[in-house]
Amino acid sequence: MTLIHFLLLLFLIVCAFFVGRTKDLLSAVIVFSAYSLTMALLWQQLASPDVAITEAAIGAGVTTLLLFAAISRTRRME
Amino acid sequence: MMRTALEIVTLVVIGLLLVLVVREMPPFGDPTNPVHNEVSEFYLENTQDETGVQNVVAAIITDYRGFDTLGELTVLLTAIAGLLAVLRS
Amino acid sequence: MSDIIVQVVTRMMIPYLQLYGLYIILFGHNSPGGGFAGGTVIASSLILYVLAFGIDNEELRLSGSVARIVESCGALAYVGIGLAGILLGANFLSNHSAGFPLGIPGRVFSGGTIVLLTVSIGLKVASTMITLFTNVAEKEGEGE
Amino acid sequence: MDNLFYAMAFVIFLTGFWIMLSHANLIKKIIGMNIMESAVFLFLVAIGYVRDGSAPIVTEASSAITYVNPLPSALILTGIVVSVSVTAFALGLIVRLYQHYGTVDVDEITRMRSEEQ
Amino acid sequence: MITAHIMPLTILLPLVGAYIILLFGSRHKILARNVALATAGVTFAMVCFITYLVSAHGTFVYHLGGWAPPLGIELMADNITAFLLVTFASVAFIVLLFASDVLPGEINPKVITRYYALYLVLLGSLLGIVLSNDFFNIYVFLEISSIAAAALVAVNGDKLAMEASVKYLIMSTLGSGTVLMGIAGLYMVTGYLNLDFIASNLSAAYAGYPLTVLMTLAMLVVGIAVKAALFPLHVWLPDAHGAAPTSSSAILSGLVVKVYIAVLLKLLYRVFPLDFIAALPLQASLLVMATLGIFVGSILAIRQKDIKKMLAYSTVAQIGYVFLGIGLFSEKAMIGAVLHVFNHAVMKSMLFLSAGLLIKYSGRREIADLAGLGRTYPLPMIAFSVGALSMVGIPSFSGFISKWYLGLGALEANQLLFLVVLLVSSLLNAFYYLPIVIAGFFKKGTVEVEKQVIPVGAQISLIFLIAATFFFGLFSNIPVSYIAPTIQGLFGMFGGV
Repeated sequence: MTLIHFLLLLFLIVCAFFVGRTKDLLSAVIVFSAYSLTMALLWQQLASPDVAITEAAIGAGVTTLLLFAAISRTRRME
Repeated sequence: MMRTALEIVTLVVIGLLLVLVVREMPPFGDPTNPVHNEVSEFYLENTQDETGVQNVVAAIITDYRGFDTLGELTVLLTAIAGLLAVLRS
Repeated sequence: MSDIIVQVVTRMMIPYLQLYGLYIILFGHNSPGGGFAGGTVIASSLILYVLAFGIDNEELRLSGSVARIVESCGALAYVGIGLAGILLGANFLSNHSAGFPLGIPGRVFSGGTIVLLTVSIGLKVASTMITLFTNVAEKEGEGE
Repeated sequence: MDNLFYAMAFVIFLTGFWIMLSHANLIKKIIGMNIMESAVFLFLVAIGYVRDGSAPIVTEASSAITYVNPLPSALILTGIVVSVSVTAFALGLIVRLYQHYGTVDVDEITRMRSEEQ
Repeated sequence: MITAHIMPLTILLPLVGAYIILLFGSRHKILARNVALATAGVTFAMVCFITYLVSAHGTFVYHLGGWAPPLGIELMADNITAFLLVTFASVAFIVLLFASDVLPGEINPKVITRYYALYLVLLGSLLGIVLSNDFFNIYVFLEISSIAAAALVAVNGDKLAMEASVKYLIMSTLGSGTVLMGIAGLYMVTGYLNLDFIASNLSAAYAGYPLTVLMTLAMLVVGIAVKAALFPLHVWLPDAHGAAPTSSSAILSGLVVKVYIAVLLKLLYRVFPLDFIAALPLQASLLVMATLGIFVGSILAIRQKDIKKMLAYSTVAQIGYVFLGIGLFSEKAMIGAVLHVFNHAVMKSMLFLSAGLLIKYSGRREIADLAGLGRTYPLPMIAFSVGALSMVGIPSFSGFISKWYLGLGALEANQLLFLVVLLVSSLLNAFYYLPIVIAGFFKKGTVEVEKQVIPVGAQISLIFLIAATFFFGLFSNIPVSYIAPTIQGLFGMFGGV
């Protein structure tokens, strides 16, 4: 486990906590998107490029878009 | 307030238990771990000869474990059918 | 939702996005990628189009049935390729043991059924993702 | 202390679990679910990792290079797609619930339902 | 050719049927209905053929893609598997027969084709879970089954049903996330995903990583218990099963909950060595939870006014019986548990279907309003009564047999306390089932009901279920002699407990 792994993991944990604490769903989704991209980076660091590409496209792309769409049709604040 | 405290206590207890577990897990990144057994070696050594592709992960998802992928396509199809059924009703 | 700059840029970007998605699908067996990632990239190019030009577009009303047929056909093609293994005398989803030619590793058309399966996955995933998005985002739950 | 990696993956898993259980907002629950599942996937990738290993793309037949274990990657590809399907279906349901109740909060929905009865 | 490839084809057939239905879209209702009935029927026939093959040639396996186990996915059928397969395919077919006649009046016509497709996908995934011998493959099918089941609950767009469905989906995703973590742990310490290979490497792994193995076992059991609604993790079940359309309730209560028990059976009896589990507090906690589930489920069922909610709470109690049978770890109790999976599937689907018919024709969901309906609608009320008597455990009904074996198992394991549990819970069952039966036939109705014609398909399916209850109550030696050798083998392998 190298320093970059540690930093990325730390960022992931911070993102996850922020999602848990914030009242604003929109910012939660944006942070979740950052979380997914960081996850993709981490997987790239762990030598799994296939998973990284898929996570970047599906986790950071489609899931975020779906969440945005759902929030735009419901309410923004918790 | 009571509930939050209870949740935090539960999570911390689970977390402490997990710390114990994690301490004895196979070391991270060690090439002698149980997972790096003959199965992964077989995949890495024989994929080119047996399936004719270079990306071993692609060979696993579409050939060695192709049935999982069929299940996965079914998951997508189910999600769509369920979503449309719910939204159109 | 009808910003002219967004529309022009989108129109310029979509072909490249789709090309990239196709690349990921077709070279998925020799480099990182594969049907899921490629299909999603293609879908996201179409989602971009939807976002830039609005969802009430008449063309998208039509695409519902097309997406439905592509989805089912993607899954049916996957099963069909699997059944071809049985018909050729091997087990379900067999590749080399059913006698499919493997080709030279590294080429686009290598790996027997793997390319076909990847393409069918890609088609299926692309159509599914676009349908999921348009349905979650659509303002009125009507149409068909 | 190399296993700190696993420990941190578990921390993310528990955070997702906590978000899912403690928040009444359904969309928040769904985000928590995604965080939890990706923590599981992170754990799986970490299992398959080998120090200084390279990506499992075999271009030549020499066994001099160490590769990471390809099997967890293949499993996770499946898992990611499963999790996005569940997310999409759940969001569709939530949107419909909002049309009926005007809220996506489980507690409020329960209260409204008990008032109706 | 069919014989060799029967196992993958059995799983594929319902899935392909669903793909075809979705391909044609929501306008072709008749086509969808016919395709669904034909696929479910043929699936049932193929499952019967598998049962025959297993009894003739013993356990057999299939390697998908031609890759032998540690590399590829393996399907496996032994006697218990075949018995569970018959359970799932037959009940699913009968419920579908019922649904094909009753659905058009019950749910929105726009979604009927999708309902059939989801139903078939659910059937395929159930068969896949039972047949698969690969842990990750089981996980994939588990996810398919939970999405399809949640969709079947919410399909009508009814707001109560949708709320229940969201809760169900979230709980079951929580469960499957935990299960996946457990699978990852097992993979981590053994290096395999195939059940047999995990089993043979587990004792070595336990020597090296005892805590990890324990954590894995705990995660798997908790995850499965959430999905199988073991007390106290059952909170999602009554809402979901009570609010769903009739045929969905029948299949969810009858089959979907059971399939997770099938996974638990595989886990506890095939993967983890029996002496290993016997050394853990797992057995005691399973028994305690099962007992509490039986009592709490029954008591809550007594308090319900809504008939479907009552049946749903009764499912919580009945799941307790099956867990009791698994937790006793004795041969007879195990036979009782497996039999109860089948008997409860038949009884509960019959109860839900007949209750659904009564609700449909009387327009009332309250238990009190069902009085006197036996005179206007004899067949549904008779079916309900047969199911109720079988639930209570009257001899000559099939429910008696499984309780009998559970009781014998309790004796065999020297746990006489659980005999008392069985007796008291039967009394509790009688307490909430029998008044409905008596009121249904002998009391004067509170609401005036016009007599309507019950569709033929619905009648046929109810008659089949009634016949099955009597048949397996009177000729119980047929299923017992089919599954007993395998169970004896399981216990013999580990030298008994």
